[in-house]
Amino acid sequence: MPAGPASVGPLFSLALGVQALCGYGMPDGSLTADDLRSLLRFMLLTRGLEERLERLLKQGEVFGSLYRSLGQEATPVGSAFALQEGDWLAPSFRDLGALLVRGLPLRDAFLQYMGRTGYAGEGRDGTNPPTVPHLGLLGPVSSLGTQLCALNGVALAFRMRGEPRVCMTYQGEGATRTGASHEGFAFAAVQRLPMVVVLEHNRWSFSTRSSAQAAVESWSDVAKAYGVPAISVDGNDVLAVYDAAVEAVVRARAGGGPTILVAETFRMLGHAQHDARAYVPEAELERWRKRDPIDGFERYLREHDFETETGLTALRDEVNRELDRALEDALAQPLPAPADASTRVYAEPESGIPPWTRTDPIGYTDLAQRPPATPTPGAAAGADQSDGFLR
Amino acid sequence: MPAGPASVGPLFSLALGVQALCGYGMPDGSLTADDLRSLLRFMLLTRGLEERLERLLKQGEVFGSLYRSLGQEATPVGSAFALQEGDWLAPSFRDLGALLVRGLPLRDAFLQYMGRTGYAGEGRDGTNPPTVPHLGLLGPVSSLGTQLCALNGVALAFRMRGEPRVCMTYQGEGATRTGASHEGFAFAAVQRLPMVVVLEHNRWSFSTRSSAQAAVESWSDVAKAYGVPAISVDGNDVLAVYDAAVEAVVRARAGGGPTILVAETFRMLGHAQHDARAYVPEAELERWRKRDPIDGFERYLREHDFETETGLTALRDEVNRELDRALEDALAQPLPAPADASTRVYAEPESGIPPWTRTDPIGYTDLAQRPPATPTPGAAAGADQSDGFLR
Amino acid sequence: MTTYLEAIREALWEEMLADESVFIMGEDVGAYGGAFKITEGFLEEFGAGRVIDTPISEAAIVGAAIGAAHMGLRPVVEMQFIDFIAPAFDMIVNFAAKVRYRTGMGAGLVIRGPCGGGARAGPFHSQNVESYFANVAGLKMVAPATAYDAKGLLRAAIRDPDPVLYFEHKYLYRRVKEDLPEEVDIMVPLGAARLHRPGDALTIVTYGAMVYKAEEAATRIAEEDGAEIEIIDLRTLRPLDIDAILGSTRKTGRVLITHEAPRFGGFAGEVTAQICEGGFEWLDAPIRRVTALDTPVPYSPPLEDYHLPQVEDIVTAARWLLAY
Amino acid sequence: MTTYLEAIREALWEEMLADESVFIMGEDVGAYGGAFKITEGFLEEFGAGRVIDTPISEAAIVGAAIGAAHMGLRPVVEMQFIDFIAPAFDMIVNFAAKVRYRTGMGAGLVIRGPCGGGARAGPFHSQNVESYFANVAGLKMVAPATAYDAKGLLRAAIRDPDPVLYFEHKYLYRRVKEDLPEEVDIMVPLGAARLHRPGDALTIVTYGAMVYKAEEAATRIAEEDGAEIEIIDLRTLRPLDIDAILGSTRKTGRVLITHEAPRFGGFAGEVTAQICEGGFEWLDAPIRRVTALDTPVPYSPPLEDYHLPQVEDIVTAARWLLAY
Ligand SMILES: Cc1ncc(C[n+]2csc(CCOP(=O)(O)OP(=O)(O)O)c2C)c(N)n1
Ligand SMILES: Cc1ncc(C[n+]2csc(CCOP(=O)(O)OP(=O)(O)O)c2C)c(N)n1
Ligand SMILES: [Mg+2]
Ligand SMILES: [Mg+2]
Repeated sequence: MPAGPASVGPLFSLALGVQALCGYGMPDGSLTADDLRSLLRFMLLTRGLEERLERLLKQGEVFGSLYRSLGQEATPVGSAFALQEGDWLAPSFRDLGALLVRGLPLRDAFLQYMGRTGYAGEGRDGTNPPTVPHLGLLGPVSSLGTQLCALNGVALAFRMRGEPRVCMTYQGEGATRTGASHEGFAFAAVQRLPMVVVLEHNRWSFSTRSSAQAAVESWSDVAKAYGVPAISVDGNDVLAVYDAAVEAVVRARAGGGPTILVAETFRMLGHAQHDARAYVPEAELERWRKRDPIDGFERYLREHDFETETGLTALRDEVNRELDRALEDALAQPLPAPADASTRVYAEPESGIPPWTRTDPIGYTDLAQRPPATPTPGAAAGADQSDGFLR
Repeated sequence: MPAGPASVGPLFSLALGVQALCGYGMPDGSLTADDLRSLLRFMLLTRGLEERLERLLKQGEVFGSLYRSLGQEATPVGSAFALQEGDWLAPSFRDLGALLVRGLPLRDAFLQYMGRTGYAGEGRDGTNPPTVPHLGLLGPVSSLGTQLCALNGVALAFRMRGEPRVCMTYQGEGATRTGASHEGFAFAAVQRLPMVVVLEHNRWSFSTRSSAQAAVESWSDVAKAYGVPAISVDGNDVLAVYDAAVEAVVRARAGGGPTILVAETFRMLGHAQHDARAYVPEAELERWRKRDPIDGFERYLREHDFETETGLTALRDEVNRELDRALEDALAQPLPAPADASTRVYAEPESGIPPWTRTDPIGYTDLAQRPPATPTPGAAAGADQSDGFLR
Repeated sequence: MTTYLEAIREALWEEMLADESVFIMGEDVGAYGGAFKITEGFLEEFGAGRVIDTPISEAAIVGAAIGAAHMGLRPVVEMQFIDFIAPAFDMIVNFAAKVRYRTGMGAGLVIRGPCGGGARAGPFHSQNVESYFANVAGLKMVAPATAYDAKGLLRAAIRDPDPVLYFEHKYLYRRVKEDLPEEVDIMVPLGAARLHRPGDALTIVTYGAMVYKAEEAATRIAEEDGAEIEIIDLRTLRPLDIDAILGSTRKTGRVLITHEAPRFGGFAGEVTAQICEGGFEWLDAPIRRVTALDTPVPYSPPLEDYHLPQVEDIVTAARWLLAY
Repeated sequence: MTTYLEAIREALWEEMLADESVFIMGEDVGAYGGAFKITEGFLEEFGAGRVIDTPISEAAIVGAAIGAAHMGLRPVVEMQFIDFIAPAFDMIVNFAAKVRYRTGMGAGLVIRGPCGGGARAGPFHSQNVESYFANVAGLKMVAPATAYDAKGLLRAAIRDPDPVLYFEHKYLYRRVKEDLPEEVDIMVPLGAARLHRPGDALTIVTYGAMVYKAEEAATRIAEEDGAEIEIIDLRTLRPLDIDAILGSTRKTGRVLITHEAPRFGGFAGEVTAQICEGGFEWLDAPIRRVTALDTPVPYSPPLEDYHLPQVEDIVTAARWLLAY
């Protein structure tokens, strides 16, 4: 095969290198005490990471805006935890937790949003989560609904190669209104792809109530139009999310086709940093504050004697130390060199001419160095053109 | 209101002029013996019209290709018959019957596909059914699924003006897979627009079986994703289609929002003229041949003594005479003058310069006639620009 | 002082007051007042019937605008970012743009939204999309640089009987402030360029936010080189005011075209071609372009600054042309 | 003799035989063999796993191609008519074109389909869409005129590591017939123009079906005016072979650009701009364009013939240039 797009198969073994950070339960869905701790840890890491990113934004170290998942952390963490090595995941823009579970180094998460160098993103797109082939992470583009369509192709490749690998992706309820989302669901369903779509029903899309996005009674009704099973679950209960995800992942791996996992949750902050969510009734917020996924899971772990308060405090400290260390590493990375902006549009060799303003004024190397004025004549239509302009 | 796009409201009264040809039942859905005859007549007209168009295509009087509705005529005819004056209808490309019911003159139907002058289309787009504002007919563009989105706007206008008018549109089961179709359904549903979507499930989209378009058990499941009611009906039984359409239209007019009417039917010919539909099993065709909507309805009319064989023969002859007369009129119309191609891109006054190849070689009227070389100076940003280049 | 953003808002407000057939559709345009607060307060004033919050369905929004326009209404559609016009591409290019030609029934509607870079917003919230639509007959395109034009062009666009794409540059929203004349009824007809700065040594043809970078470059060159550059702000991209461009070309004999979109296939190509056709004999030097790099718009500040055309680039190119 | 259509078919067939990572996706490409029968027999030979019939979902098809390409496969997507690339615009422009730049992970895929007019197919089955994508960095675009190039360019496109839009002109499918050399392994690299006809009096830059109208015009002018026109068939629109264009410009000093798409915002603008930048001093006359009218493609034969650029138009323009 000619040199082309990175074939990810071979690369994948690299993932072993990050197993330490990467987390997943048993294929059958059983969880050890360590796994429980791990689930909590990933939720704490997600929240701590986002808190730091928010601070960095205010300090001018992160740019544009920032979308937080406060109050929703159980959904990306619990669902991604059901995947195994070799599976692929395409997050939406509010699913950092899922990327951490899949092994995204904290440092790289910082770098992506800080627009710095030293990882795959190289500061090109800090408005979206990163893409990390060797971890099976496909970052989204901003056009909502599209990443499902792209991930379908990954799942298609798995099936064509007879690999028992599964894909998981995320979509807010608002994103399901896009044409791309519909085409993606329909394609996955009719092709019976090994695909799990986590529909994050967090009640709002920007300032729009989910009831204004669709007239459905339950968001699981979306699945009915595609003839695929749906599972509705409390998106703030990490174990419930995990169990549902395992069911879906096992079905997908067994060739049972896609599942839509509807996670009922709530967006506790504004849509993005600039949004004070004045339109969200305080009573509604209060109701959901009581259902914070981290508080709830810590309570569970204590009540069932999986953790002690001291153990939890230790874990929180450890998580904070980890995050601070990663942030330090990230801050040590430089911003990209300006001229790097012109690279990697195409595979090497770069096509097209360099932008004139950065080379000589007329945009070409000296005309004297140009090819002969009279090009070597090529034959006309139909004849052998091999002596045409081909170069 | 400044001169702008034709406001159709005022124009509509013109429709009265065509009542004679335009057909519809009572708002309550009751049908007189004349209505029954009328329903048969429109199905016969549709079939006869398409047969003639097919002949014209072979004779080179119709161009490109042609999409016939043979075996499906009951669906567009029965559904459109449930509309009242002032309602709007957006057909798909296989719904000529619906346009005839709404009063499209046969002559104009011929002209559209023959690319001749003398009606609104003026030969611009013979690949799609015509648009006739004063009849409330919005022709589709070829991109499947889009006409629902556009018709939503018509329904929105009705609601904004408090007019009790209803919209009806058509979509093949294949078209429902497009993003546009999804966005259109979702928009109509959440806005509770007075919209009836007739989903023509004719088993095939081009060479693709409907089971390969979607993994749904019943196409009425499509409605569940949008939280709107669906009615499934034998699309080859014109009375069943009519009754279902009346239910949907009455609900829409009463402010009950959209309905999806799933018509179960079958495409008896190939997708278009060039398609011999070799991929359709003969047995399947045979099964559906027995269910021809016209044969079936004639049998019904005879058995219930609404019509006698002589009466039916007379009707068929009358229909053929009508069609032949209309075709004669159409054949008397000229093809457009070539230069007409450059008109009506924008509202008058035409914007932009005429294409140079049809004017003087350098593409402009003599430079001498140009405005002064030094334009009257306009002020810089911020100041009053009224003396800038404004002309 | 009125900002560019307030000018857009005023135009919408006044047109909605003047003509009840004008209405607004878009994502979060109602209670929230739009991502950039252009329509803040509109819901209260005009009600949910004329300020319509929609699902995230750009194709459905544009489609609904088309149908409403057919019925004589005057929809103004907001794209939360102009980049999100892409999902509506088919609806715009194949339905809205062609419907009058095909059927005789027009679709007078406006699609407006924030375009352009400099906001560190990355590849999907920074694009300039005019070239995606430049070859589509039936569309008009507008890109105001001043608050005056933002207001006058939007009012004209709303009254225009054909589909108009209205590109407002997010970088200018709050940075551009002007004293708008109270007395005159601000209205800027589509298709007329504006002489932004008179000069005789060189013509710079530009639009949108680049007008200000061109101005900076012109000022520097006036001071340092003593040459006066004429700046033509196109304001409307289609129909193009070729007369204004050729008039200035005849005067200066040197033309520089600058836009924020990438170079290859960018709008400067059309301008260059029309100048060649109509003003070739007046040219004393090659027509030159200053544009963004042929890449997506990168996120990281040093990359974005390098990607976008800068004052320094215009100065370099202008000097090269003046010395030619 | 091999037709243009068979050449496309051969390229697909050979690449699928040579590389099992190559596969086909599209509407009715399987049992039916595609609307124009390009993939007839492929299902039987390569099976449903590599010849995938899809729902009517252009965005989903292109999306799936992107993901599959990320996994190292080489998808070739068929648009039933290239006009229907519009619903996939967002997926192509914002996902496929930008993904390597954003992430370092490429998407080597081909999107091919029948373009162009002359088939009396009306506004939605006759478009030339290259300009919609010309300003989008990250894409490559190909438009073969000969059977040889159709085959060689498609093979190269399939092996290319980046997204390639491959425009095949439906009017040429069965009208172009050539003896393709048995011995050589036909492969035409992207980015290289072809000298279709040598000459010294005038350069015509064109591509696709217009190559033949240009040739007819050149023959007539050779006979009737005794002037030899050089015709450059671009073959690849992006990356553009500017060296070939400038080389010929230097020789003839007169350039005519002709394409089938409308004039305003058409691809000729980019070519004109690059010639101005690189070859201004060699120009003895204005660069001129012969294009379609700035309208949709009308259905009725007299209208379509008037809309499309004709040999007569090229002759008129060429004579005007020669006399200049
Ligand atoms: C096609 C498209 N239109 C508009 C936007 C702007 N936008 C970004 S996020 C968002 C709301 C998304 O809501 P939802 O899908 O429910 O996700 P949530 O924010 O609730 O997690 C909108 C409208 C976009 N990114 N893409
Ligand atoms: C967006 C889009 N893609 C592809 C096509 C080509 N095409 C025209 S009709 C058709 C099949 C339509 O099937 P269906 O919607 O079931 O309608 P039917 O032909 O059965 O009446 C296709 C694929 C198109 N017109 N639009
Ligand atoms: Mg949401
Ligand atoms: Mg069908």
